[in-house]
Amino acid sequence: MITTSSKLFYGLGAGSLVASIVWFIANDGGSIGSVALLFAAMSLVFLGAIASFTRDGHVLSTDTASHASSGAAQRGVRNSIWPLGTAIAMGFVVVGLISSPGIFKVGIGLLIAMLGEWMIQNWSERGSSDAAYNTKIRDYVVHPLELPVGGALLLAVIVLSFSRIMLSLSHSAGPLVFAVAGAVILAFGTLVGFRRSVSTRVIGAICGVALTALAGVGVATALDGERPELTKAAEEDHFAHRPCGEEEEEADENASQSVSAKSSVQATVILEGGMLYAEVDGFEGAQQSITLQRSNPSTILFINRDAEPHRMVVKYGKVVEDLGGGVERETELEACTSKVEQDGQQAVTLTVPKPSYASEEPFEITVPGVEGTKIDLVVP
Amino acid sequence: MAIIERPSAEIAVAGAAPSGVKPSEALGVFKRPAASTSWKDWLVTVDHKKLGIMYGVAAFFFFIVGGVEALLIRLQLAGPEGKILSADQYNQMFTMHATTMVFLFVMPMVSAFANYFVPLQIGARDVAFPRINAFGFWCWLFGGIFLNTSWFLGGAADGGWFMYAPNSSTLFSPSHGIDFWVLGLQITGIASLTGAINLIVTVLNMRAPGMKLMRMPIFTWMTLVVQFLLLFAMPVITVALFLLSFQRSFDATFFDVAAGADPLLWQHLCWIFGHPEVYILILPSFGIVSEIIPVFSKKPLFGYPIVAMSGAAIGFVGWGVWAHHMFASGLGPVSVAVFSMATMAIAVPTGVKIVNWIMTMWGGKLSFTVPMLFAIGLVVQFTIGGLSGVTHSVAPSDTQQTDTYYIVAHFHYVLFGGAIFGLFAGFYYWWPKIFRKQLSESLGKWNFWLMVIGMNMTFGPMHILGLQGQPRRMQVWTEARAGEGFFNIGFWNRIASLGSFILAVGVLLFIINIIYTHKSKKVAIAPLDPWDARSLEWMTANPPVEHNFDSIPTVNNLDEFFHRKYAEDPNTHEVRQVATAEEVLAELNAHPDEHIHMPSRSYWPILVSLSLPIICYGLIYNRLLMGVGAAFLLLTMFGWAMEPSTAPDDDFDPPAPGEGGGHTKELAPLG
Amino acid sequence: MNKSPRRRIMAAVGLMAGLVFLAGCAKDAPQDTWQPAGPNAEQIDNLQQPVFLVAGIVGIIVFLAVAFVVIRYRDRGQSIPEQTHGKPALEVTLTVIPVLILIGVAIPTAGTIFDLAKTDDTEMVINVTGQQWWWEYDYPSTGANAESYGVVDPIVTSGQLVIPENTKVLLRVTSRDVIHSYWIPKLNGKKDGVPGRVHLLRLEGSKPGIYAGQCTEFCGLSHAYMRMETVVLNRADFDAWVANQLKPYESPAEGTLAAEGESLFIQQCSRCHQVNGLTNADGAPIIAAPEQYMVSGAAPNLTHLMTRNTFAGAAWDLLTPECRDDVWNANTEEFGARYLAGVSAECLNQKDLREWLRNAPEKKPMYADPTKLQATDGKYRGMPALGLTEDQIDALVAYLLERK
Amino acid sequence: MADTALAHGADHGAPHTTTGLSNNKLGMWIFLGSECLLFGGLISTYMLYKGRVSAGPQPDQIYDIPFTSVSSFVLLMSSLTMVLAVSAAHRRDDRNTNLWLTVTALLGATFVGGQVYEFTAFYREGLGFTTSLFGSSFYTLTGFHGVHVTVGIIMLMALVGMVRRNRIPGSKAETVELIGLYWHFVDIVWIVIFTLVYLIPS
Repeated sequence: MITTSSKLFYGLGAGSLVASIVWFIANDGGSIGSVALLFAAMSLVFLGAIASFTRDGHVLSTDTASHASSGAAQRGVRNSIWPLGTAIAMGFVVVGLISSPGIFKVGIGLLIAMLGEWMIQNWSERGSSDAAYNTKIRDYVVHPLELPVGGALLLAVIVLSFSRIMLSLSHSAGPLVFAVAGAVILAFGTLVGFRRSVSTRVIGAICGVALTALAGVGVATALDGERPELTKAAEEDHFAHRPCGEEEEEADENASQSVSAKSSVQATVILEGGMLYAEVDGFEGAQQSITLQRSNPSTILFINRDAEPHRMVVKYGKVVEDLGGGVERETELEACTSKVEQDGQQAVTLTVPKPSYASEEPFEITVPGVEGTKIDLVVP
Repeated sequence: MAIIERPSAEIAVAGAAPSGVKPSEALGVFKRPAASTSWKDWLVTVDHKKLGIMYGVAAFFFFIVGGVEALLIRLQLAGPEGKILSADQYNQMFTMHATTMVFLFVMPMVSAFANYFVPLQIGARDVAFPRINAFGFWCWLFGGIFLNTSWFLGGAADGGWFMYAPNSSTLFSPSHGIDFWVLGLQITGIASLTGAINLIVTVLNMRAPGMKLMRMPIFTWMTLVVQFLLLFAMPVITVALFLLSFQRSFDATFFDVAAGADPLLWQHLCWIFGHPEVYILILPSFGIVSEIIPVFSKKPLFGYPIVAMSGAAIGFVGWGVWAHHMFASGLGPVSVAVFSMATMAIAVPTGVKIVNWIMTMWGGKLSFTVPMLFAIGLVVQFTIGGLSGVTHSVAPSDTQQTDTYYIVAHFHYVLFGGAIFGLFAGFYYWWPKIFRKQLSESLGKWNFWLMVIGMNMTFGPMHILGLQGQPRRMQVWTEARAGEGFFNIGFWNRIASLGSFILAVGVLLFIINIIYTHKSKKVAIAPLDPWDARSLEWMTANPPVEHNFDSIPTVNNLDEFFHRKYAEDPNTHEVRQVATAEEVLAELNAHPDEHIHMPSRSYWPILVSLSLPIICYGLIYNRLLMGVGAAFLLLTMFGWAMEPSTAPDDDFDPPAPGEGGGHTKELAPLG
Repeated sequence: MNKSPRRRIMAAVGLMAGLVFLAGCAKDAPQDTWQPAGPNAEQIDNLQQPVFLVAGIVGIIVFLAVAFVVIRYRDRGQSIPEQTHGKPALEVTLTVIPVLILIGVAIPTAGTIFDLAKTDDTEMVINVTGQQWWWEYDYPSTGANAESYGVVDPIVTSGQLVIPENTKVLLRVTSRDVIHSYWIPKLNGKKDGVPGRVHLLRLEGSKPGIYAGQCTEFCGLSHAYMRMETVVLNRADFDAWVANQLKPYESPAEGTLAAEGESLFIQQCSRCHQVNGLTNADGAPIIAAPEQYMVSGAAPNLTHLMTRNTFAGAAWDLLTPECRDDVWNANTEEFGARYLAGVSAECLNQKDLREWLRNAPEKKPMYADPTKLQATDGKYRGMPALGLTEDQIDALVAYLLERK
Repeated sequence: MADTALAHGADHGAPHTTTGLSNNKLGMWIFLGSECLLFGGLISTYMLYKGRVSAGPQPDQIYDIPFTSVSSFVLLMSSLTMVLAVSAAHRRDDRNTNLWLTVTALLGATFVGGQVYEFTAFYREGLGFTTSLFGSSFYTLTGFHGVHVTVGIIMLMALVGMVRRNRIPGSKAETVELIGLYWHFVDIVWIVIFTLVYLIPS
């Protein structure tokens, strides 16, 4: 039904929508203004819908009979937690204003939710003299929002708390705790499933306590921080630069054997019997020189036939950056695989910015630890 | 008989409301929608026939959009160094022409026919999931509109409908066009997937008694095959589109060659979807033609089981030929050889169909009505398209032809000369069933001939253009390289452009025919069975009532309706009429079923699908808007989940004797 | 109504026949796929001609069948026919026939596929790299290239690929940005240049001449302007061409317009365009830095621009139409000499070259508007407008004319 | 979400169908068939790209197999509890139906919590969504699976609510069974992912 006040909202909403479109066209696709106006339109339509929904708050304006029976006059007012919720939300807002914008935003969201609930409850309590009926119509209106949002929040609390706890535990304790958590849930289910005498209330209480405990521990561990290894790993970022010398590193045992799935590489470099040679599509036989195009992302596959693990290193000159004020920084350009076990293979993709004849250092492919063998890289 | 479709006004909100409060008043505006004849009913309907009509109307609108795009392309190429469109606009134009014609015209037009006629042909009262059906339609429509709003928001997608990586990444296509394209296709993809599940379940599960699989009309058969193709093809393109949108929106590296990516991944995903898609477009038209040719030959379809099974075979083998789109993409010779052979293999079941259509007409009693003309047009033109297809299943030959106008000619013969001619045959054939009036035959013939001439003039010369080396997707051609002589590349380009406008006039005549038929007082209401048809959809009122059949027919034969009208002497094979269509229908309706419950209308399908474009606009412009859309989605899905598909039993009026379902006010609880 | 189906069928048959006939009519289309000029294209042609023939015959049989049915069985008031559902024997026969035809097509197809993929008889290897919207060719200085053909240093060129006559050349096709496709219809089918991958394409020309082609994989804005030509020279001419490409750089004489052009080139053009041998005032070689300005990280090498007949992705000729005809229509003996003569001042296509230098993006659609390059961090795709004055253009043209 | 046209006459309590399977169940099976292809596409992408690490860690440098094994086991156990829920629903035992549905949802939530932990840990160790092809395809594949589990949990929670309020249209046992089908499917997909992604060396 289109009520008086909803007309206003709908009208404004439609106006904003038109304005949004006009803005878009006028500003040649400029988005910010029109998105803002679109928001306004949506909010206004939403308000209009609420006004329609609640019939401007006049539940029974047309029903003279129920006015006469004064059902609506005797309000079945119930206890309400919404004023309290609103107060808490306001607290959040104030705290947020002082401390952090995050809390402020949470507060604003909470405030809107609480005021909305409060409003709907007020509306429902003017529905009739029958409290049960009023609850019913309240639920009818808010459940579609309350239940999914509540469910999503519940899920988020469990998932987030649990993952925070896991993050703070040590690497070895993690799986253990995880297993214990699963087992506890299962055991709880089995227990309750077979002992039918346990009352719903008790189960609910246990679940509530468990949930609160989980959330509490989650918050505590989140504040406490993640386990030291992780913070350290994040700081050091030890995968940012792959070592290109003879250093040992772990976990190369199965170095990317799937790379062979990649067909049509620029070249395949093979280390066999202490010699390095290349196979290049289109050229017959072993090559000691590879021609790559400048600025072209090129993939080179390395296959190690040697018993020892080795890595391939490609050196392709250096870049000089002008850092301003006459200061220059030279960076050696090199790319390398990680160490590859016997018969393992791994690819590197590199882009050579400058031609090889412009460089003083030779462009070449080598294997650290295997001397006297190399492949020349020609970049015309 | 009582057809009960509407809940009564007497029921309260699950329990007694206080006296004096009518629930309908207390609950605000969100009531379950009631039956009505106003435009609002079209928004909330779950009736497969109304949804079919809406699919058809909207798809035809997009046909005109795509057609205008095509005409602009031909205008640009009518002369050397065309100046009508800039390079950028041209690229958008051919991208959107293909996208519109494939995803927004042929596929939904097929959905239109399938929605309307599959339940009728198998003797069902609706599809298996009516609300999901409505949801699918709205998803498709909103997806299509969303896709086309890109024209006004900084330009449409410009990467070609195949959208090869890495040309589709933000580096090479910085406008939002491809974002709109990706997200729009995701939304319409939901429609295809839900539609596929819905129709498969309908066909498998809701057939009338005696309607064995091998008694189903071929159109239903082809629809079933196509829905299985969709079911398995849509998730593949969904994955590809997700990868692309993650790349464009969240900087994922899937197609970033500098990080080691392989651009052929996109091509494989695209064509694993794309090739079955070709059969998705053409098989329903094969189905339509297989309905029409027997009717106007007065003979059953020749080799019915072979036609049905060859459709299924095409569906299977169609999965093994995708790489024939990639013969020049650098596959190894072994793969090329294998896919080349598989492609030749698929020509066999396709050829079988053509043979069977001709054999159906052989020895028949042929009447050349407009639907029949379009059907024969399909047979001839599809043969040309099929044979040119065989020439590029020969992979070495294809390396000369691919990405030239020869391919454009080939697939327009298949898709325009085939699929669209089939759809037009369907329009003329089923128009009287849907809209009660028969389209004018004389205007229809003009329509047909202009389309035949226009189509062959447009796409015929493209064979020559392609063989003489004119590549596709060229914004301009130049006189300098058009060759010498009068019949050079320039000449054939001009002919093709001229033909395209003749074709457009042909399509325009169809629209004029519709207007004439429905505005003119001279055109009478069509008889119940104007074509002397053979299948169940004609055994209904004109147009069909909401519940389709007053009583569900029991099926004893292929071509059940024909067999109820005619009897064949077992010895002399003489066929004579034993009943008129009216008599058959009257007999069927003599003992109507009691208590037919039709699914109730619902707001939720349109509301849920409305949230999807909001989320997508949010993804492109503002993540906050995405949140709003997601909240809206959550809310509406909750509403949907809480709403029973059919208002429960005690919501219904007791049968009103003799009234047949009065116009009662309704109410069903929302929460 | 009686006549119409017959007319229609006649029209269809006539059209099909006409197609075949008229396809032969348009002679001299530069990219005609039915006029092979090398063994690879010939092999494809020998395979496809019979296939076209068979397809045509099958088509005509189908049309005749339809025509017959339509005329013979139209409704003349005959009684309703027998409701027959088919004849299994006939159906099987009509299924087996196409199967047999297709097997006949499939066997030679498979043979040709593997033949065309052979690489073990290669005599010369050339790298072909596509980018928006031109092709770069580099001749590696290894193996047979160096030993038999004198390519002792890598040669980098673009626009026109030059190959020796009757030589099995293997192209290693790749791309720097999006997917392109290399296609010289008279020499072989097409092969995509896919970034990150190397695809092999055989090319062999049996007669000296210029063979046109075009990029056939949609590659963005200027796809229509991405062309290429392959020039086949006899062995002696090819050796001369190689020697010329490896010739050291000569600066223009002091005080000439070309010398002015050289300094302008160093200021304006050498950021992206390499001219081998060009040096700074202090004698240090100038290395172009297209990787800083271009998305593809490359721009055509202009060292020997005027030995080529085309520019801007082979979209325009460097020769005036008359001079171009002289080269294109030269007979086999004279062709090499005329091609090697390069572009002289009289023959230079001043109009297109000057338009290009004046405002390249206006002539060929490119992403070169500096205000619209946020998505590429300010890098261009294609040549930007340099805002040169007419005098500067004069100087540049004079300089470029000496790049032979 | 169940949706049926009662199209075959008066007997709308158990609508007659041609195959004997209910429309909803047949629909769910067909939907899961389609889902197979979705995960097939994602798994193929991962298999193609898992070795392509031009920057950041390689798979076997960060995978924590013991942890993932435990979380896989937890998810497997949830299939067991789902079976118990379905069997309780067939016995028309609302209390235990709800109980086992809740336990299934909790186990699922634990799994998702584990996945959030795993993602965070990998991110800290240097594997971002945009770091390498391995990163992009790993997060996309496992993320899609995680979203499927989450959707399943939401369906389970909604189901608990609907069972409590008797809001399920049609047969309660069948609705539980339908969600169960979905849940088992998601579990099976995880077994495939766990094997192909984690166990088989890169």
